[in-house]
Amino acid sequence: MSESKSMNMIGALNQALDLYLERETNAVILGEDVGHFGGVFRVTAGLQEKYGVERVMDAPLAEAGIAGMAVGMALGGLEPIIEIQFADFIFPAIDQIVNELAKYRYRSGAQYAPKVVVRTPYGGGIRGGHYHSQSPEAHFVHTPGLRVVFPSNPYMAKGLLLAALECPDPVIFFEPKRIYRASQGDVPLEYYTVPLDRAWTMRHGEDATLVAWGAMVPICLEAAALAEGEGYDIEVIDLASLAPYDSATVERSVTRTGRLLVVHEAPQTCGFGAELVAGVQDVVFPYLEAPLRRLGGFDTPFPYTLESHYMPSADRILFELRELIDY
Amino acid sequence: MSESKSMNMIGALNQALDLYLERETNAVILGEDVGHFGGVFRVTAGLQEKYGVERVMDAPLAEAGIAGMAVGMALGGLEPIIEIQFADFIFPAIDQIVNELAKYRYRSGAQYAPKVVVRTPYGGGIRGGHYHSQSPEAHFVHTPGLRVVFPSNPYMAKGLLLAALECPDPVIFFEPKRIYRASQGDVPLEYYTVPLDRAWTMRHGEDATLVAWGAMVPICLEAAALAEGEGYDIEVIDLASLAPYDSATVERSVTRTGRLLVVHEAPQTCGFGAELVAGVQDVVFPYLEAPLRRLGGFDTPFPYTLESHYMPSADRILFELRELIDY
Amino acid sequence: MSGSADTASVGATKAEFPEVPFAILNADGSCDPEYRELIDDADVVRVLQTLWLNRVIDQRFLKLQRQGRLGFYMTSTGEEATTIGAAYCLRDDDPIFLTYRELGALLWRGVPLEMLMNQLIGNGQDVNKGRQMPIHFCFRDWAVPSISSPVGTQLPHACGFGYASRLRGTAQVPLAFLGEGTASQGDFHTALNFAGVFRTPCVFVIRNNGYAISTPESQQTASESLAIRASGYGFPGIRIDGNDFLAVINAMGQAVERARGGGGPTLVEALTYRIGAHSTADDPSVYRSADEPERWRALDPLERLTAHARWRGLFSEEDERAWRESCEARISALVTACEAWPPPPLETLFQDVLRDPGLQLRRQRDRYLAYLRVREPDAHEVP
Amino acid sequence: MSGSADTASVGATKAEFPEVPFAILNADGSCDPEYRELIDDADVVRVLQTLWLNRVIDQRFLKLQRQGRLGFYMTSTGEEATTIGAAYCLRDDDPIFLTYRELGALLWRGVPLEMLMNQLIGNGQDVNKGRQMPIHFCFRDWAVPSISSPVGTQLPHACGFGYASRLRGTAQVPLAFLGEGTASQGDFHTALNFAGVFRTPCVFVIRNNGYAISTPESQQTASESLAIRASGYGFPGIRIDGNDFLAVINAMGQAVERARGGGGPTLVEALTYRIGAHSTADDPSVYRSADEPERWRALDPLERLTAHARWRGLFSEEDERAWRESCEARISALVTACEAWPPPPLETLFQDVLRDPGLQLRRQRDRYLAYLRVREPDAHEVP
Ligand SMILES: Cc1ncc(C[n+]2csc(CCOP(=O)(O)OP(=O)(O)O)c2C)c(N)n1
Ligand SMILES: Cc1ncc(C[n+]2csc(CCOP(=O)(O)OP(=O)(O)O)c2C)c(N)n1
Ligand SMILES: [Mg+2]
Ligand SMILES: [Mg+2]
Repeated sequence: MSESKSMNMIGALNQALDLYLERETNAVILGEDVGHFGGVFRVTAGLQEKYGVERVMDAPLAEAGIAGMAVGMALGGLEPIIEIQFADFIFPAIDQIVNELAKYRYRSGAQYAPKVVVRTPYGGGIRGGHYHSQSPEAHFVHTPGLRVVFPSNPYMAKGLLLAALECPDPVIFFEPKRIYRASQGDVPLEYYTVPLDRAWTMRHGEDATLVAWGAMVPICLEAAALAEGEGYDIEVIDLASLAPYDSATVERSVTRTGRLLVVHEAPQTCGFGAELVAGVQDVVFPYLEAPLRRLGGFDTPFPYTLESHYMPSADRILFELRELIDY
Repeated sequence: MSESKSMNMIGALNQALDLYLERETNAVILGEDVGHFGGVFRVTAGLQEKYGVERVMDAPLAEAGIAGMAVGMALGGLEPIIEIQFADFIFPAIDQIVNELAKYRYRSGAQYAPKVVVRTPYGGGIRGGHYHSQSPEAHFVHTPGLRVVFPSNPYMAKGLLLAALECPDPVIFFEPKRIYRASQGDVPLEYYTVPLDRAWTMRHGEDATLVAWGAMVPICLEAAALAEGEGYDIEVIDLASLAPYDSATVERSVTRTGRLLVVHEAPQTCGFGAELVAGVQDVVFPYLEAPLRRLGGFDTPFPYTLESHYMPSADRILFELRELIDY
Repeated sequence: MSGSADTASVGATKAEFPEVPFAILNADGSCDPEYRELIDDADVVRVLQTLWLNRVIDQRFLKLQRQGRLGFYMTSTGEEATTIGAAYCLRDDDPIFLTYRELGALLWRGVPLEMLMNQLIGNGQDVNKGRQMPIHFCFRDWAVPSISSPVGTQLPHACGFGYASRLRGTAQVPLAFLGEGTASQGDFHTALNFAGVFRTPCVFVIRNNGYAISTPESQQTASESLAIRASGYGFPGIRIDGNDFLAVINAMGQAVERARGGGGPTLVEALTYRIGAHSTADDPSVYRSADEPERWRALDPLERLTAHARWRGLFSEEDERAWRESCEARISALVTACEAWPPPPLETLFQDVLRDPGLQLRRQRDRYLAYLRVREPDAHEVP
Repeated sequence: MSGSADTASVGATKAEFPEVPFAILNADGSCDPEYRELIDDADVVRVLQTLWLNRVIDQRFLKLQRQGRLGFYMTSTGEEATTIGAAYCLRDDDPIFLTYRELGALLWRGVPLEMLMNQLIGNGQDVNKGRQMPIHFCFRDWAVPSISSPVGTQLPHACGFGYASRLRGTAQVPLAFLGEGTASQGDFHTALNFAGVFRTPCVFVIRNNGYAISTPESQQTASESLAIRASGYGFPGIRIDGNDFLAVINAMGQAVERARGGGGPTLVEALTYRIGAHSTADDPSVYRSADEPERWRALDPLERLTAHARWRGLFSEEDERAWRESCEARISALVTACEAWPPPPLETLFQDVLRDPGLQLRRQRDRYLAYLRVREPDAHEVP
C-alpha cells in the first residue's frame, strides 16, 4: 500500500498540480498572483520555482484575458490550468467560458477540443461579503459542454483534480475555500484519480437522503449526526460532479428513503437544488413519501454581517429533515 | 374604450418605447445600431429621429460598456433602456449585470437603486445557430436583484415593457425574436401596463397544466389544441415573469390538474423548468398524479441544421402530455 | 475615414517600423521598383485569380441566399487585398483566427471549395457537422480554428496560441483578424495587453472597413487611429492602405517575420471599405448613401491589383475573362453537388458536447428517440 | 516603476496639456512661485491634517484588525497625495467612484468618521446595513456611490454618470479611481472608449502604486506608460508624480475644469507606491524585499507636503504633534462608541433586493422565521 500523509485541502491540491505538471510537460498554470506568490490561497505555492515562469505565469489582472488566452493555448496544444482568484470574479470571463470554451468541440465538429481546467475558490463562511462568497455553479451546469466538479475533502480534492486534469473535457473546478485549511485528512502521496461522473455515499441511512457538494458536505454529515441523536437515519451523498451528474445514485437512494433534501449555498431559485429535485422526482415519483426539498441560500446577494443566517447550518438542515420525515 | 390596432410585436414594443420616452424625459436608449438604423430588428425605429441623438444612442460595439455605462447613467438620474442585439451576446455584459446592476440597491443599503431595462431578443427558430438562438434566462433568474420578463404576444409586449420601464427594479426583458413579426394582434394605442409578477392563464383545462413563456406560449397553445383533438383538456399558463415568478397561479392550477409540464428552449439541465418543478411540487405534493415534467432544449449547444429537432414542438409536447396523463 | 499617406505610421511605433509605407501602388498600377520584389509574377497572377474567385463566390452566394438555397451569407467584396494579403505572408501551418469576412484567406490557404460549400449548406459532409451558421468555418487541416459569432473572442485565442507555439517550439505565428467595430470589445484590450506582456508571437489585423453593421467608425472611437492603441500595449501598430495588396504584404510580411523571430506581436490597421451589406440580413440603404460605396469602388483592390498586373504585363483581359468563366463553372458544379448531400445524421446532434455524452444528455436523447419511434415508426432507425 | 520628470506628458496628448509638469515640489519643500497659488495656506494645513488623519486611521485600524475587532482592512498609506489631491479639486456634488484604497478622498469630502467606522464594523448604524465587507463604502449624501470588489466595474459607471450629468445639466464631474492592475480589465477599455466617443465629462485617475497584490506593474503591461493609452481613446492622458500633492492638484484641477467646461474626459496616471500590504489578508514579504518600501518612504507624500508647509511657515512640529494626538483621541472614542452598536436587524437581510421582496424571497424569509421560532422561541420577535 502506498504511503499517505495527513494534509489539508490546499496541500492536496498543490500536490495534484505538482504531479500533473511533472507528468505532462504541456500543462501550464495561468492566473493572478499564482506565480512567485503561489496564489492568494497558496494553492500554487512552489510551482513556479519548480517549473519555471514559462509554465507557471502571473497574468495581468483580467479574467477574460486569462480564460481567453487559455482557450488559445489549448488550441495550440497546451493544457492550461487557470485560476480565477475568487469565483465571484469569474463573470468577466464567462463569455469566454460559455460561448467559447464550452462550445468549441461541438461547433468545430470535434476538430478542436480545447481542454482547460478552471480552478476557482468559491463559497461563503469566510466573512467575505458579496464578492468573496458566491457559489456560481448553476451558471456552468446550465452550459452544455462543461464539466463542473466540487471536492469536499483533501482526498477527493487531489483525486478529483487529477481526474479533471486528465479529462479531455473542459472542467470548472470549484474549491471550497472555507474548508481549504479546516478540512484535514489522509492523502496518498502517489498519483491517483477519483472518477468524475460519480456521486459518493458518505453515510448510509434509511429515513431520508441528504445531497450536497463541496463545503456543504461536512455540514450535512454534521446534520446527519445530529439527526441520529433524534433517532433519524440519514443517508448523505456527496454529489462531487454536478455536470454531468450521477442522478442514478441519488435516485437509488431516494427510492429507498422516499425523501430528499438538497443543500447548497447559492441562492435557492434556479440553483442546482432545483435541478436535482426536478430530475429525481421524475424518476422516483412512485416512491416518494414527501415533497423533495432544497435548502439553499436566500434569494439575496451574499450578506456580510448577517452571513451566519444566510448559510445553511446543520441545525437548519435538521429542522428541514424533521419536517420531511414527519410529513 | 380606447382605440386599438392590429400590429406585430415589433410595432408594439416600438410604441411602448415611444410612449415612455415621451413621458419620461430622463429615459434614454443605448445599444448597438439602435439609433438612425433603428436596431437590427427595427424595434427602435424612428426614435432617434424623434428624441434626438442625445437620448437614442448608437453605442460602440461592447456589451460590457453598454451595460456598465447604463448603470452609471442610472446612478446619475437617467432611466437607461439598453438593447443587447442578441441575448447570446449578453455574456460580455454579465459581470456588470449580475455583480453591479443586480446588487447595487442591496449593497448600498438602498441609498442608490440604479434602474436599467435590458431589452434583448432571444431564442431559436430563426436558423441562427449557436449564437443567435440562445435563451439565457436562467442565469438572470438565479441572480437576486433582477426581474426577468418575457412577453408572448404584442399586447403583452407593450404592456409588460411599459410596466418594466416604470418598475423601480432592474429588468431583463427577453423578446421572442422568432415571433417578432409572426405574432400579430390587437394592441390599444394608448399607454397601458400589464402587471409584472403575474402569470396568465391562457386556456383553462382540467387534465394537465402546461407552463411556458415567450415564444413557447403559442406552441403550447397549439399543443393544447392538438390535445383537445385527442380528448385531453389542457390548461396553459403564460408565466410572463420568471423572477420573481407567480408560482401561486401555477400551484392552484396543478392542485386541480395534478400534472405539470414546463416547456422551454434553454438546455433542460438547470433551466428554469427545474425551478418551476421543484418549487411547485414542494407545495402541491399531495395533489400530484404524476411526476412534474419539463421539456427543454437538449443539453447541447444550439444546433444549426438540426434545429427543428432541438426546439420543443407542439407534437413533442403532446407526446409528453399523453404520457403524463396516462401515468 | 481617411486614407491619406501621412497617417501611415503612428507615434510611438514609428521607431520599430520605420520603413512601412501606407501605400505602395500608384494610381496607374506602377510601383517603386524596390517594392516590386515583394511578390513575383506567378504569385501576382495567383493572387488575382484568388481575388476573382472570392468575388465570383460572393456574387453567386448572395444570389443563392436570395433564392432561399443558403440560410445566410456575408460578403467580403472590397476587402480582399487585406484578407488575401495577410494570409499570403503566412506559413501553411500558421493558424488563422478568422471573423466572418475573410473568405479570401481561406481561398488562399487552399481550403477546397466543396468544404466551404458544405459548411455553408450545413449538410452531412460539413466537417463541422452542420452545427454552425453559414460562414462560421473551421478547418483544422488548414490550420483554421473555429469562427464564432461573438466578435473579438478570437483575439485572446491568437495570443494563447502564440504562447503555445513558442513554448512548444513549433514556430507557428497565429494571425487574428478583426473589424474596427470589434476593437471596442473588452477582448480586444485583454488580448493585446496579454500579447504585449507575454510578448507572444502573433499578428492582429484590423480590417477597418468603416462600419460595424450600421455604426460608422466615428461612433466606435474618438481616437485618430486604432493602430495607435498598440503603443498602450508596448508593441508596434501600423496603419496601411488595406486595398493596396503590396502595402498589405509589405507590412504583414514584416510583422510575421518579427513575430517568428521572437520580436513579439504587431497590430496592423488596414483601411478598407465594406462595399456590400453587412450580411444578407442587412439593408445598408437605411444608413448610408448609395454613392458612398460607389466612391470606394474607385479604390477597389481588385482593380488596383489588376492595374499592377497589367503594368507587369500579366493577366490580360482575355486571361481574366477565361478565369472568371472557369470560376463560374466550378461554382455551378459545386452547388449542384453539395446541395445533393443529405443533412447530418440525427446522432450528431448529441455528439461532441463532451467527449462522451453524460447521463443527462443520454436520457434526453433516449427520450427523443422514443418520441421519434412513436411519431415516425419507420423513418428513424436510430441506434 | 520610474518617476523621472521626462515622462511627464506623453506623445499625442502633449498638445492638449502643454503645461502639466510631472512634479512641482522640490526636495526641500519649496516650489516654483507660479505654483504656490495652486493652494492657499489654510488649505495646505487642512490637507496636511487630513493626510495625518488618514495615516493615523490606517495604523489604528490595522491594529484593530489584528485584534480581531475588524474583519478586514486595507491601508492607503503612501498614496494620500493622490487620493486627497484628486478629491480636493472637485465640487462637493461631484461623484467619486472609489476603489478600496482612497480613504483620503472620503476624509477630504467630509464623511463623518463614525459613518466610516460603522461601515467597517458592519453594525446596525451602517448606512449600507452591514451588507458589504469593510472598506466597501457608499455615502450618497456625500456623492459617493457604492464600492464593489470586482475591480474596474466603476469605470463605465463614471462615464455613464458623466453622460447623465451633461444631459440633465447638473454640471457634475465624476471622478473614478483605479489601480494600475485594474487598467488591464476589459472594463477599463470599454469605459475609456465610451467616454471618448460620448465625450463625457469625467476624470479617470490611475493610482499606479506598483503592485496588484503580488503582481508588479511590469507584469500588467508592456507599455511604457498607462497614460499613453488615452490617445487610443481620443483624449488626453498625463502622467504625474502622485506623491507630490501640488502636481496632483495642478493636473487634476485642469482635468476637472476641462471636463466641466465640455472638453471631455482625461486620464491621469499618478505614480505612487503601496507602502503597506495589499490588505490584511496579504503578506508582501513573500514577493518584495523589505527595503523597497523603505526606499519609497523617502518620497512619502506626507513628508513632502510637510516640508512644503514648513517652507511656507505652516504646521509646526508642535502643531503636528497636537493634531496627531487629537486624531488618536478621536479614533479611540469612535471605536468604543461604534463597537457598542448592535448588528443590523435580521429583517434587513431580506430587504432591498428588489424594492419589494418577491414571492420566492418572502417564502424563504417566512420559512427561516419559522425555523428561528422553533430554534429560539423567545429571541426572535420578528414581524
Ligand atoms: C459580442 C457581439 N456583439 C454583437 C454582435 C452582432 N454583430 C455582428 S457583426 C457586428 C459588427 C461588427 O463590425 P466590425 O467589427 O467592424 O466588423 P465588420 O462586420 O465590419 O467586418 C455586430 C454588432 C456580435 N456578433 N457579437
Ligand atoms: C475582477 C477582480 N479580479 C480579481 C480581484 C482580486 N483583487 C483584489 S485587489 C487586486 C489587485 C488590484 O490591483 P490594482 O488595480 O493595482 O489596485 P491596488 O490594490 O494596487 O490599489 C486583485 C487582483 C478583484 N477584486 N476583482
Ligand atoms: Mg467594420
Ligand atoms: Mg496597484
